[in-house]
Amino acid sequence: MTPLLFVGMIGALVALTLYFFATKAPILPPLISEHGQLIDDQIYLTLIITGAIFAIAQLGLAFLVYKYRHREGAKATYLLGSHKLEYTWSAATLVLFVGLNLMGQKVWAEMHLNEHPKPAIEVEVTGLQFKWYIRYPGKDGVFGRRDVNMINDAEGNFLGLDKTDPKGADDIVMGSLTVPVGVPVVMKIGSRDVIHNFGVRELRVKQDAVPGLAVYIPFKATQTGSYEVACMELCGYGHYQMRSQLNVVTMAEYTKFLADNAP
Amino acid sequence: MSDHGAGHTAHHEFNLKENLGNWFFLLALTLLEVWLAYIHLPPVTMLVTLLGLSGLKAAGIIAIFMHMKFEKLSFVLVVVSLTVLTIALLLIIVPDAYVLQNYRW
Amino acid sequence: MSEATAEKAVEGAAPATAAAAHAPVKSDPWYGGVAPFGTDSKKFGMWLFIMSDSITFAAILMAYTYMRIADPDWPLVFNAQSVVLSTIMTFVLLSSSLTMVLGVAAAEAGKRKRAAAWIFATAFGGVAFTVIHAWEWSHVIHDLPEGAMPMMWGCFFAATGMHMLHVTIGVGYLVILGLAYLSGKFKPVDVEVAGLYWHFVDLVWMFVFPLIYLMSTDMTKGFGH
Amino acid sequence: MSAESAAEHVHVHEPPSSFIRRWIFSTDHKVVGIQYWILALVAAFVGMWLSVVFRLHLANEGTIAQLNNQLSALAPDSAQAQALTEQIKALQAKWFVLTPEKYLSYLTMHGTILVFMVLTTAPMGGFGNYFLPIQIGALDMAFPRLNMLSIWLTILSFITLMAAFFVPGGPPNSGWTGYPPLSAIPAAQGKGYEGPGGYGQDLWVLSIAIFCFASLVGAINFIVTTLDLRTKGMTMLRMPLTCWAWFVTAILSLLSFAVLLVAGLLLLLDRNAGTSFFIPGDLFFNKPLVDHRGGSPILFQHLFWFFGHPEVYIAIVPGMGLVSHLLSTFARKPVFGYAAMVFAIFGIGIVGFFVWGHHMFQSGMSPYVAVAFSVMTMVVGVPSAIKTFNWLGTLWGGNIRFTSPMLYALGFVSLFVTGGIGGIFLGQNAVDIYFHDTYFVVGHFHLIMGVAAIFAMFAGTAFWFPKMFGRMMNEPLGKIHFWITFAGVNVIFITMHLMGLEGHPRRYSGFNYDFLSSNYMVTCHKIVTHTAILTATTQLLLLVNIVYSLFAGPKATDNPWEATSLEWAIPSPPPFENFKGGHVPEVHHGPYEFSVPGAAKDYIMQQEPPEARPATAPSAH
Repeated sequence: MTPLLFVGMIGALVALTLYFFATKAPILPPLISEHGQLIDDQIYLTLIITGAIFAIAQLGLAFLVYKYRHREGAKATYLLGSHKLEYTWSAATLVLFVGLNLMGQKVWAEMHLNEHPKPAIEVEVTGLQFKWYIRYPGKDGVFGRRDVNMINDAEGNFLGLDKTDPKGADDIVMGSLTVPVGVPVVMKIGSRDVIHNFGVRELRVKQDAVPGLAVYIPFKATQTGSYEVACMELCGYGHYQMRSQLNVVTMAEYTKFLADNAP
Repeated sequence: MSDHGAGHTAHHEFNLKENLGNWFFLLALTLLEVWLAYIHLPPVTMLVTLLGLSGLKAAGIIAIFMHMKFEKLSFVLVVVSLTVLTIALLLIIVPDAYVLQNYRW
Repeated sequence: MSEATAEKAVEGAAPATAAAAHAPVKSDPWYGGVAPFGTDSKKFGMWLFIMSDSITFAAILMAYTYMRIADPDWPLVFNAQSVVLSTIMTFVLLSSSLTMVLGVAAAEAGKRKRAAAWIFATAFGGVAFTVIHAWEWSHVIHDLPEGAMPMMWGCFFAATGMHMLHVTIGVGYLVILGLAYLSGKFKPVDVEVAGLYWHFVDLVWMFVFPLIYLMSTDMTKGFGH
Repeated sequence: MSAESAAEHVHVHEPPSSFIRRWIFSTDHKVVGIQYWILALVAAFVGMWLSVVFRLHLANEGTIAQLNNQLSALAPDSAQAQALTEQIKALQAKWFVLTPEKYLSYLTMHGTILVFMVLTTAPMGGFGNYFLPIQIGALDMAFPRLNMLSIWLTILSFITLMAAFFVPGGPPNSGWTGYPPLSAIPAAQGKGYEGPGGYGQDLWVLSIAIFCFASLVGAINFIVTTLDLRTKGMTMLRMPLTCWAWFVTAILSLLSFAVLLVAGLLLLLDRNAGTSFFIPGDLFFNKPLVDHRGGSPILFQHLFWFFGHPEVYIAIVPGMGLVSHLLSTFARKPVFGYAAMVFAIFGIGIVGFFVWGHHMFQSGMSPYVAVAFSVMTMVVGVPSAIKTFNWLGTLWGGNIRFTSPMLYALGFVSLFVTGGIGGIFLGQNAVDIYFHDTYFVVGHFHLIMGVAAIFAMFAGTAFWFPKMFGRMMNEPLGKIHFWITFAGVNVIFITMHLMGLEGHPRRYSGFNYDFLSSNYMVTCHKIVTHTAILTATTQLLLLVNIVYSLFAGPKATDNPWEATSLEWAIPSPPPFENFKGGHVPEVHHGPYEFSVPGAAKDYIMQQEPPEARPATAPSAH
């Protein structure tokens, strides 16, 4: 009775899990970035491999439990192990896991190790409790000076822009991120208070905004539309409210957006 | 109830000369270190030299004052290598310090 | 499974360990019944504590190193006077290690009173170190600006404070040890174990002193404030 | 130490006559073990209760989100809309709607209590303290007084942690990882924060610092005991795998808690002494400005995870040892590849020290280092796979007895596989870009480090209860508890994996995003909550079973499971001195001599004379 129940339980576990993962295809939210394709490929590959491992290991367990259940007069085999088998499966898992990992390094290199594409649109993303502010360098392409002493939330100077700096005169600060489609963008991500995390599901981008540290993340959007930006790192009681928007627009709309919002 | 612990400690003769010598050795190295502070060395050279000298001093203390040279080799290897390896592991955070240096917000 | 396959499986099985081929040898220190390292359990325990504690200190010093690398404009805050002072402190600590060694030797030779005297001398060295250090601290604290302290001083207080905590605990330990050993409650091995701790405190200072003081000294500043 | 050779050294102490010295401030490792076990049991129920409370909150938030979605589709002043608004208000007024601060506080306390007070104490301090000395043939731990110190420091640590509920400001809300600056600056913690405070966070740090010290003391004790106090014939390779697991766990604790102590200490200094290790300059919360500068939040993460990753193994490795032991005992078969199992435990322990960075791929740390950490993480998969394969190998050709401890152990294997597979995703730095800090992570670590380790504790309780208390536990109750819990946790945490695939972020107390308030997500949340309540309630069965069996369970024989290790060679419950008169038998056999061909019965206990094992049988140890 018990072994049968166990087999049933494991069978249900495997069947239901595989069913839910398989029928949710495409499993991930729609993809809107170029590098995201590599991430998705890696996820799907991992999913297939691990799915197979999962099914084989669980069903193997269930099979063994059922096959070798206690029966009257049965006797266990005195079996100490097998070096040959152990070496084989150790080597196999090593090659499989490390190989799988190395396959994913391409996209990592693209995002973090390689030179970022140039020319690219540079934006500065600042997290604060519990909002995101995005700064565009404006026409001159240079960000103006910031000073923490000049921060004044009441006047809307959330980032502490130095109004006297001529380079900053044309800077645009927005509550959401608007980028043109098909053009490389480099975000400079940082924070004003605690650690936040700039995450856009569809973009396959997620990066901690660490106070005191600037992290540069490149991406190239491939589809226009509006997407949600979530904070993915616990940043205080309002963590769950810290939402913003990513608008991917055509180049023409982007130019218009910059012109409309220019100070 | 430590009395059902190990049998006996490996006994060794106390050697006054050796211990005094070690003390002088440690003092001399200390003075050498202080002298190094007076002549100006580039920071990295200074750091490496100081750490090397301190390592020597530590070895003197461990081997003679702490009687490590009278312990079994297996014991020495286990204690020292495990500690040194774990401390060395902490060095992985050094590249991060350079990241912080180069990418200030 | 039939009898035949069972036997086959057994034959195919490799011996599980090297030990399988040879039965355990009774004279092997790892056979059981004796401490394999031939070290007293208490000493072994103290060594393990020292391993862990040295990692604690290493982590503090590593945090300091990290801060230092991250900040290219690290201030060189100490002057010649601080170096002289800390050199004296080093001398005191090193000498107290020597007295501790003598104490351990006297204890092992069974000279109870002499051992206790050396132990108290060691504790006195510890007290002297703490007093000089506390004097230095009070000056530093006095000169600190209002509010949060500069990073250099944070590192200074964390590293030397942790060390001073160890010295203070060590002094208490030594006093208890001296009294208990004098009254016959403790054995020579207990003195040796305490000695290990004390030498370790000394050893840590051998890293704190150059890394905190000597690496942050500007000798051109000379004496005085 | 065997009786023959060292009889003159054996001091058999009488048990202390006073109740307090015997059962409360006791140096007896068995009492300390039971104290740890009770502490873990209490802490587990507190932690579980917190999780039920915030799961209820999430289900309720989900309902509200769904109603809000319906509401937005209606005309604002229609009758329907008004009814809906009323309904939402009524729901919000219910007691289990937490404020966001409370939600995060409960979350933080849930994590801290379970990780430190349950997963770290029960397998190691509980079962380890009780059974390590007996299994290796010692009369007590090497340092009984330090052992007592260790449990009482742990209790002090637990009380300190609990005190956080009662101080102004309540428990901390920066998560069990306590990342600064959120945890370092009181002003970051709450809405409308005024003045100093955040005592909850201070107590949290203090509690962890005390816990570090308690664990260090315990670890020293375990290592010395394992190496020095083995009885004659108990060579290292004749120790049961449980002892190996405790040994490796102790080494991990010894080397990793030291670093957590530093993280806690520096955080405490940052909070109270004006240093700035983890606080960078130019932070703005409100005027006046934070005047700390120069620190790095990432440094804290490094120090924390340097401990944090080995901690995962501190929680799970004792479980692995126990499960290997149980699979062998109940399959009536030697462990498949005993030496490989030992190497795998060591391998997991060693490699586990090289992988802490995989918690920090998106933290802004050096991306080159991330690649190294990622590759090492995959390497951990190898010893884990060896363990899994060898467990299956142990079952192969066995004669499996389905007792409740065996069921828990089988459940552990299944959960270990399911949970471990999530690790293959999360360990890849590239894939982690998507999965970082989603429910996928929550599902993964709950399965492998939380529930799997807890199943090992269930197994340990069911297996050793007869020895500890002299009475058998109730089998049907145990089995029912197993089936419901096993099914429940799989539903809960696999659903979380599915939510993670959609990108649901962790630690959200509300559904302020469109994709979070979708029907799919809300339904998932409700499934998780309902299953969690069912599963949590089922744990009462365990409690009932324990209490009932303690008083009314059938009396246990010395060796009810027909196992081989030394604890089954002594009466149940064991006498004060473990082995009658302090005479520890000499060991002549390996730990897993089951079904030896030609032997009289299907198991040979370790202390049986050498002749018990036919010379013709293939040699094991």
